[in-house]
Amino acid sequence: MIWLDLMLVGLILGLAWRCVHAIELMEAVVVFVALGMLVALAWARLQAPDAALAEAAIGAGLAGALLLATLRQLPAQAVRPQPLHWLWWGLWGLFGVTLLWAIGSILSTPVSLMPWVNTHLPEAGVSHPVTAVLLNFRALDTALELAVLLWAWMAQRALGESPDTSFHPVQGRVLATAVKALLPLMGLVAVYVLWRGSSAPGGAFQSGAVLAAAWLMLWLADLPGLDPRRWSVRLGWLGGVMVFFLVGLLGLVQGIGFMGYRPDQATGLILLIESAAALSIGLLLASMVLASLPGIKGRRA
Amino acid sequence: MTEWGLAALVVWPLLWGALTLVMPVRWAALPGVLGGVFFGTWVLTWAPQSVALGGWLPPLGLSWRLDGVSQFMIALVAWVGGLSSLYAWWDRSLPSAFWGLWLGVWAAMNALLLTADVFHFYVTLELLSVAAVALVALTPGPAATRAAFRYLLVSLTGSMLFLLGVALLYGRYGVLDMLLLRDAMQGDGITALALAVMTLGLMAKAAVFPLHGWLPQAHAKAQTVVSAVLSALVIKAGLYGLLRLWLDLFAPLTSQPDSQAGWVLALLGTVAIFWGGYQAFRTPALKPLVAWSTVAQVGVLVLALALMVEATTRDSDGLTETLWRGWVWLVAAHALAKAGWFLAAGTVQKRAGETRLAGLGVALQRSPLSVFAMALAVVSLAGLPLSMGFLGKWWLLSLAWELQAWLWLAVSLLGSLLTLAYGWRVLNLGLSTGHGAEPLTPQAPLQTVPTRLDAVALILSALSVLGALGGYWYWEAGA
Amino acid sequence: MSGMHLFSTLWIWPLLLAALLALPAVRKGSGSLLVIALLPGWSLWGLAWTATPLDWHQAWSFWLLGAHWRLDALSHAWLGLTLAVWTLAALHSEVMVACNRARYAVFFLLSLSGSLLWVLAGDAVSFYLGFSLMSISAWGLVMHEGTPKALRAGRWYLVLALIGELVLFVGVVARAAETGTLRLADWQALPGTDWVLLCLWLGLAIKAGVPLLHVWLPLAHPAAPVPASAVLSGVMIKAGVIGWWLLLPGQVLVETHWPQAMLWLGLLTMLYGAVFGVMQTDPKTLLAYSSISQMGWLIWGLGWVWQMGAPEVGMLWLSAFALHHALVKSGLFLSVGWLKAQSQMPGWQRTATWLGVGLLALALAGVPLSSGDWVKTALKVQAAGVAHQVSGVGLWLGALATALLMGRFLMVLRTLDTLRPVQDAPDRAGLNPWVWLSWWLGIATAWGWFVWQIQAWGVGYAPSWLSGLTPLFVAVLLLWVWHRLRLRGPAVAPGDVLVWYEWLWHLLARPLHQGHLRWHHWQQSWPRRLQTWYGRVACWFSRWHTRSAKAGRNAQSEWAWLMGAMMALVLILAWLLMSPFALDRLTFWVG
Amino acid sequence: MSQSIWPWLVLMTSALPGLVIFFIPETRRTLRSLLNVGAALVKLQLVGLLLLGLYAGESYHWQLPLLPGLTLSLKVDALAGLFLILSAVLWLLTTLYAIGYLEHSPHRSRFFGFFSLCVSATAGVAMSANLFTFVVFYELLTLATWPLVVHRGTPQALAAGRVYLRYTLVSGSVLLLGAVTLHALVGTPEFVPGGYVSDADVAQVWLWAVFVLLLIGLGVKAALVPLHGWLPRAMVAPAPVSALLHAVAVVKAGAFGIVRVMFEVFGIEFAADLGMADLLLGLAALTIVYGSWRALFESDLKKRLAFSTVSQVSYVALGVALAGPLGAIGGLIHIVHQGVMKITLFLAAGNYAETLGVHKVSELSGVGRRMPWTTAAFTLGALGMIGFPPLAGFVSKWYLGLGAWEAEANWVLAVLLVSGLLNAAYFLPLLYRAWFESPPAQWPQAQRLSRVFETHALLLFPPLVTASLVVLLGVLAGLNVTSLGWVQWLVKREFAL
Amino acid sequence: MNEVVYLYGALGVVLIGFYGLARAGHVLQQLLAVNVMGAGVFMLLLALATRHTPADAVPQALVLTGIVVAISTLALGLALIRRLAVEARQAEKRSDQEALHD
Repeated sequence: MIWLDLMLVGLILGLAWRCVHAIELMEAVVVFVALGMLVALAWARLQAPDAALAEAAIGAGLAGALLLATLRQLPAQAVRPQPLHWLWWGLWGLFGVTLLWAIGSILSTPVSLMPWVNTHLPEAGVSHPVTAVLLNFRALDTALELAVLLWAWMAQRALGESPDTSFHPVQGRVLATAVKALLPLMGLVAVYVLWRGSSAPGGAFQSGAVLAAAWLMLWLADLPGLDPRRWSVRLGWLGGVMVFFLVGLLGLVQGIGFMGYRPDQATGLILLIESAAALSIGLLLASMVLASLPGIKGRRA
Repeated sequence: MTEWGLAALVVWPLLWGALTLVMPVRWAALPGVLGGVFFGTWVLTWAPQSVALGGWLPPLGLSWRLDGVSQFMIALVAWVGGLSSLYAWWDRSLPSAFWGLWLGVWAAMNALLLTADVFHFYVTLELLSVAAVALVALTPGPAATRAAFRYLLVSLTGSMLFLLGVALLYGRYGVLDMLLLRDAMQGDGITALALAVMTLGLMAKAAVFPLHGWLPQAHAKAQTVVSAVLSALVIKAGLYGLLRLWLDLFAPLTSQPDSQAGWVLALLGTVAIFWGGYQAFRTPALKPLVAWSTVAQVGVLVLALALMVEATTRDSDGLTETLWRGWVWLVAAHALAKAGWFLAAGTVQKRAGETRLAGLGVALQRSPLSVFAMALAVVSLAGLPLSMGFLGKWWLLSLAWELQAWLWLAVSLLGSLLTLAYGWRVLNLGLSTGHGAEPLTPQAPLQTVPTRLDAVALILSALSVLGALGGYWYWEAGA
Repeated sequence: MSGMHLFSTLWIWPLLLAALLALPAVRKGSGSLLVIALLPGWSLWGLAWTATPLDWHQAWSFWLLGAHWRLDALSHAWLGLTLAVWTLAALHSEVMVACNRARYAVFFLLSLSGSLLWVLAGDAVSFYLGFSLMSISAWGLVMHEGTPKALRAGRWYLVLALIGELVLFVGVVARAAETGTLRLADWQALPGTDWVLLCLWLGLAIKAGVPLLHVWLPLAHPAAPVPASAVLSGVMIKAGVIGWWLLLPGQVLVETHWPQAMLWLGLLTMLYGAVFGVMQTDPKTLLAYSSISQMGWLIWGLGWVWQMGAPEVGMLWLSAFALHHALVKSGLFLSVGWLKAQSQMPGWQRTATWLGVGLLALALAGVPLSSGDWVKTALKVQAAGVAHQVSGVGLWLGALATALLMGRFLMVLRTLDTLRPVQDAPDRAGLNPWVWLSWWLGIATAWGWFVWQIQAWGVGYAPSWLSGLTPLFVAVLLLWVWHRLRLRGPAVAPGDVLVWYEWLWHLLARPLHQGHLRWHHWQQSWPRRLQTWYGRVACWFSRWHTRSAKAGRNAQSEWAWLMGAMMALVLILAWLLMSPFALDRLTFWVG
Repeated sequence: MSQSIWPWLVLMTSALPGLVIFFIPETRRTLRSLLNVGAALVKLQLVGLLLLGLYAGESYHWQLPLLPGLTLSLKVDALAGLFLILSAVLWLLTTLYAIGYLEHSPHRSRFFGFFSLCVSATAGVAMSANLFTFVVFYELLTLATWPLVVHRGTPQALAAGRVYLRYTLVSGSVLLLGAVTLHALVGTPEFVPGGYVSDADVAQVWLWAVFVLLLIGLGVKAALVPLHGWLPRAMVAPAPVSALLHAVAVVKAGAFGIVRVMFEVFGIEFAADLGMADLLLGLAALTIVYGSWRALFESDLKKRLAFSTVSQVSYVALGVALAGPLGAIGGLIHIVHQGVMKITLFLAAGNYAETLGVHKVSELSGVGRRMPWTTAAFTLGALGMIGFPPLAGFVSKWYLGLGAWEAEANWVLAVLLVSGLLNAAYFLPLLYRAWFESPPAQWPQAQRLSRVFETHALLLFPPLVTASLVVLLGVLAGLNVTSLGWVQWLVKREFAL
Repeated sequence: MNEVVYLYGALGVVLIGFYGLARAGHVLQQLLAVNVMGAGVFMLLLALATRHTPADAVPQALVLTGIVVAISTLALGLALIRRLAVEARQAEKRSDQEALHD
């Protein structure tokens, strides 16, 4: 199997090189999306299916959508690469060698937090260690990461971008019908992924990605769903962060401490958080993509 | 009870900031700011402590650590932030999106100052960067956008470097908690590399020379109040990180008696002092001048850090009370003074409808409060008595003296003089009547800007001066 | 007794009057003010006769550095001398000073105050104060007429007076520090360091007209208004010698070379004044040289007094000589004023004036039965025992010199006769007989005073016919011969060596001034040169800026640098952190 | 040590009015003047009371700890009292003068505000009880005077301000460096007669380093050659500023600092042992002669006076450096005497400029006729400077001379002599011009400021008062209540005689 | 043993990200380069996690967090790039109009 890994890594390196070395932006973006897929594959090989799923959905999928949408709004412009001095290459090489040499020293250092995770997994309310770490042991990380997403969206709005739901690029009864038929299925998938996250790879991020896709489809089919003027949508943006922190404060009330759950309630609370988080992530990601679409820009301009 | 307070430090501004999306903005902002100030002040009364979040003790869980440094820094954020908010409240030209972003910055700062986990530190840095970049971009126009993008890119690069360091550390020690890391720390190559990489990451965020290129544009183009909080507070996050890394987390490595990396920091600080000062002296516009001054002042703080590192190599006490108190005092002096200066500069520019110094003469003369605020700010930044900056400089010079570090001692003195030189450029204009050789350029009619804006700037600057009277309380409070 | 308590305030009265001159009303009557200023002085002088022995003392602790006043027999004599000369001058000022009378009065009063002050002073600081006040204010009198000649005279007077002042100050301070007291009585008894004494001597020597330091005299006297010349010659130059007496430790100088040096110096001065005096053509200049010559007698006398070691009596004799000279010389100076106005006089008055001049000249030349002969004879008799270093021949030569000068003076006056009345003699000068009479009164005093003095002191007087008349005859003979042969004496500009001084000054002043200019230029230019240097650096910088700005037209170029810097710094930091011993400790280069 | 509120009050009597004045509208002339003069009177009274108290043996001490081991400490001792009373008296007079001088000029509130702050800083310098506090107020003084120097705002004024700042701020840094170094070596205890350095176990080279740093720091304000360059250039300031700057505030702060450092930091005997006193003596002598020399060649009246200040202020340093009680008396007393004399000269020069537009020496011809009173005051000031008895300057020179003998530095007497000559050489021609030359047909810029007096009454009386002080301080020097008595008393304490 | 490949590969990706940042000729490409660098760092974390069996969950959680953070910043960066483009267009239009007026 080492050949497969080598090939994969080789491909990844090649694509990465291609991406930063591309002369045309389009090529760079496409290669970047492809790189995301390959990286996801590699992570799957690295026994990290959660990360792989998230990378595939978010890192490759949604990022690709955002990039392509942006690219269309940029004037056709050739990349003018910066020539680099040989000294720079020397430094680069030295830097690389140092990094490689340093990492070489810890190749076989068997340190990890896994024993701790395993010890406390029973109290965590979920059986999937990654979810336990994300939503219990290091819950604040996740909460703030949701905040980062929310604030990125806030920033995007501050830049004057907002999903314009009055404009629909693709319309048609067939599509609407198809979407209507597909939507419950996607919802089901999202719920499943979420649910599964407590015991196996999957969870709020992946589920959120699915939801984002669903919302985008809703929009494509000219169905009501993402109007930012709607309170439900706005509340949906904040939902993840709000619920997360309110539950965190609940821990304080219960005397377990900030961001803590009583073991018996842990499962339920985590599920609650994950649901809210998935909804928020889905809504935010979909809104981001939607807000970045070129048609709107073009029409406004 | 204090755990509630600690949680509130992060949760309160964050939640109200989020709520600005669904509420009338000012309704959400007001409680957010007031609460922020309240909790940020209250924090001074709490005992230093560690809190394991969710009851999960490190290394498994995250923990917060409230010690003297973070206590005072949080209070500083609260006060400078609170007063800047007052300015923002009265500044009619500010877009309402400011408030949500600003509360995000506030929450991120508090979280960053509290955390004792290297990865969580990265997350808070990112939250901070995202909100701060968006704040810069609040100003319309390509210049601001370009500045914001550059800021974002440098910031992201810095974050990535920091994360690389975190990865290396985790790979080497298998823990993320700072205290545990410190205890486990070995003086081997990978640790050194991790420190180097993380240092560079934070330097990029703190605009330490030579990674300062983004700052003058970003801070000069931003809205007045944004410049103030960015210069006064946000870059301090990076510097705080440097303090934590060099004097706490990696202390076993850096404080070895034969450690010699400190002088690189000192050198960078020195170059920053001179380069920033030189640029501030020759830049033609007011806000860039103030922004370049920040580059120079960051240099001073880095130089101070280097000296502190050196001090820890000399005796085994580590980060002593005197050391961190002095440094935080310097930070506070700079934060207050710089906020005051930026607010005053912005107000004057607004009044003049003009940014070039040469065109500001009349506006300066019509804004005595602002000129006074700038004067006080310069006094404090340059370390003239009797200001916070002066006590800070006294501390710095004493430290340099104890280390017999003559070169750096001279550098910090020269830095003060440079500060005075570029500060003089502004104040001189405020006193010039412009007969003869250097006529004041004919003015567009002055804009009406409420005087209370000048007053806020003056309060901040005055605090940076009068704060000196609290020096004894500050130094003795913990001793 | 009230006089005893008030005598120390005597000098304040003229000052008050001077202050009163600030009032325009008073300014008009400034002439009479001068006389009024002297009245308290005269009354005190008279009052002092009632006290025997006269020894009044008073101390003012509040004053300056603590003042001490005294009036004893000696100072009483000086007081009389002072008052007499000043009174004559005051009276004549009324008729012989025309313009700027108020200003003249101010300086007159100040100077008068100063001379009263030093007469009464019992401590060094008060003496110094009075001396300075007198001599500096006299500058206003010297340059009063404002002509270029007067200005030149005033400048030289002031320069020398100031140098004298300051040298004296140094001497006084050092002496005060040395002795720890300011009382003049103590100073006279305590030995001192040579350079300190020399400072004191030098400071006063300028006033006393010692050769080479005398240059101001021949300039100032002719330039000043006539009454002012009278005061200069009558009082001020005496202050130098009396100052020596007061400030130098006469009682302990016996063993030193000081007395001997003074004796020879005296002789030298006598002859010096005469030699250069006869070469003059202006009567007042000539009189000035005569004063120098006469000061030689005083200097010689002081040397003798010091040599005696018990000087009080000798000093009285010296004072008598001083008084004689003061009266006669001021009379002579005033006579020049009268003679200038003779064209306005009736015939008898003109004759009487010439008679007065003759009497004065004879008295000065020391004709037997005159005051001049009396004091000189007495001095010689008194000195006979100790003054063997300077032989009688010397003194005889001195007397000859005086006689020659007087003869020459009369000859020069004759040429003055042909002059038109000068501007500064107002019409009424000849018409004020009271002032003229006062002049005659002065002459009478000079002649009558010694008779009375002989009785008062109870010393005998044998007119020295031979030694008194021979110089006179020789002088007349010489002058006659000279006149007959129509010899043109070498003419020397007033102030003789002054020419050399001025030449020296120009020699020095040019390079000094140029040096200063060069220094000044250098001083002014170095900031500019610094600026050019700075400018060059700044220029270089800005060129660099523009170049980098051009290069950075696409904002990305910076990133190559940035990433390079980052990697380099990471490498440096990591390397330094990893291998602390690989490099010598660079940190903190010192220490 | 018990806290006494008095020093603080002295500080505040000028600082608070100063701050208030900033906010008084430009047009409220009466209110501002009342406040100014009232504050000055209150301060004068306060200082007077303090002096009485001091004489009765009271001590006044006020402290505010700022850092551990670093205290803002104010103390009124005899030395402080000397400087305080000088500044209080001259402040009152100069304020009156300034009210008249600036009658119709703009920015008066700003001017008087900074003027008061400047006096406050001076009082702070006077009362500083340790080196740290001294540094603080010393720098504050720089900051408060700069706006005054550039008050007119013309390019020349701004340029002068730049030079002024360059010198003073750099020297401030050096002073700070010295203070920090000393702090690190022996801490920063209170000033104490006899000094606190001599007991410390510190290498001599360090003490020398500290001394040189402090000397450079103080020497700039005290205008020691070659650090004097700012002073003549700062002459573009309005007359009251120059007057105060030269007489009391800035140059005296430097001189006073030298006194404090020599007497109460190093201890004069210790300083003399190490040879520091000799260095200072040499510098002071050089400055005295050089300043006078330069004054000779200045054609601008105020500049000539400025160089005269350069020369005269060093008398203070000279007296101190003589390292004996008599010299000390001479130096200390000159703080007061030079102040009174120089302020007289500057106020008179201001009168000429304001009334007649006369700025150059060459334009002075005949001013004595046009403005006799002013010229009389000027004359007294000038004669005092030369050192004529019985004026104030004579007393200073006298004690300096005695001190020189006492210190066996007889060459100093020669310095005094040369300086006196040069002083006369640059002052007497002025007097001659003023009194004896005839006035021109038209003055450069004459204005009628008063119907009764030769100039505005507020311009006329302050110089007259100071001129009479010049006379009184000399004439009545023997009285215990005048400067000499006070200085003798304090020197006795300083030298523990 | 496989993780070694990924470990070194991850570092390679990081280095390529560095190179990309320095070389990039367009802001978008710079943003991509940072994200490439980010992918490398994430891969490094995950590869380090596999030294333990079963794979360490903590780095995986960190990477999940990191991915969301990365997409947030990417979105922000792209928004800024879009606005740059809009403003550039506006500026162009303005200068065109000015040219017409002139």
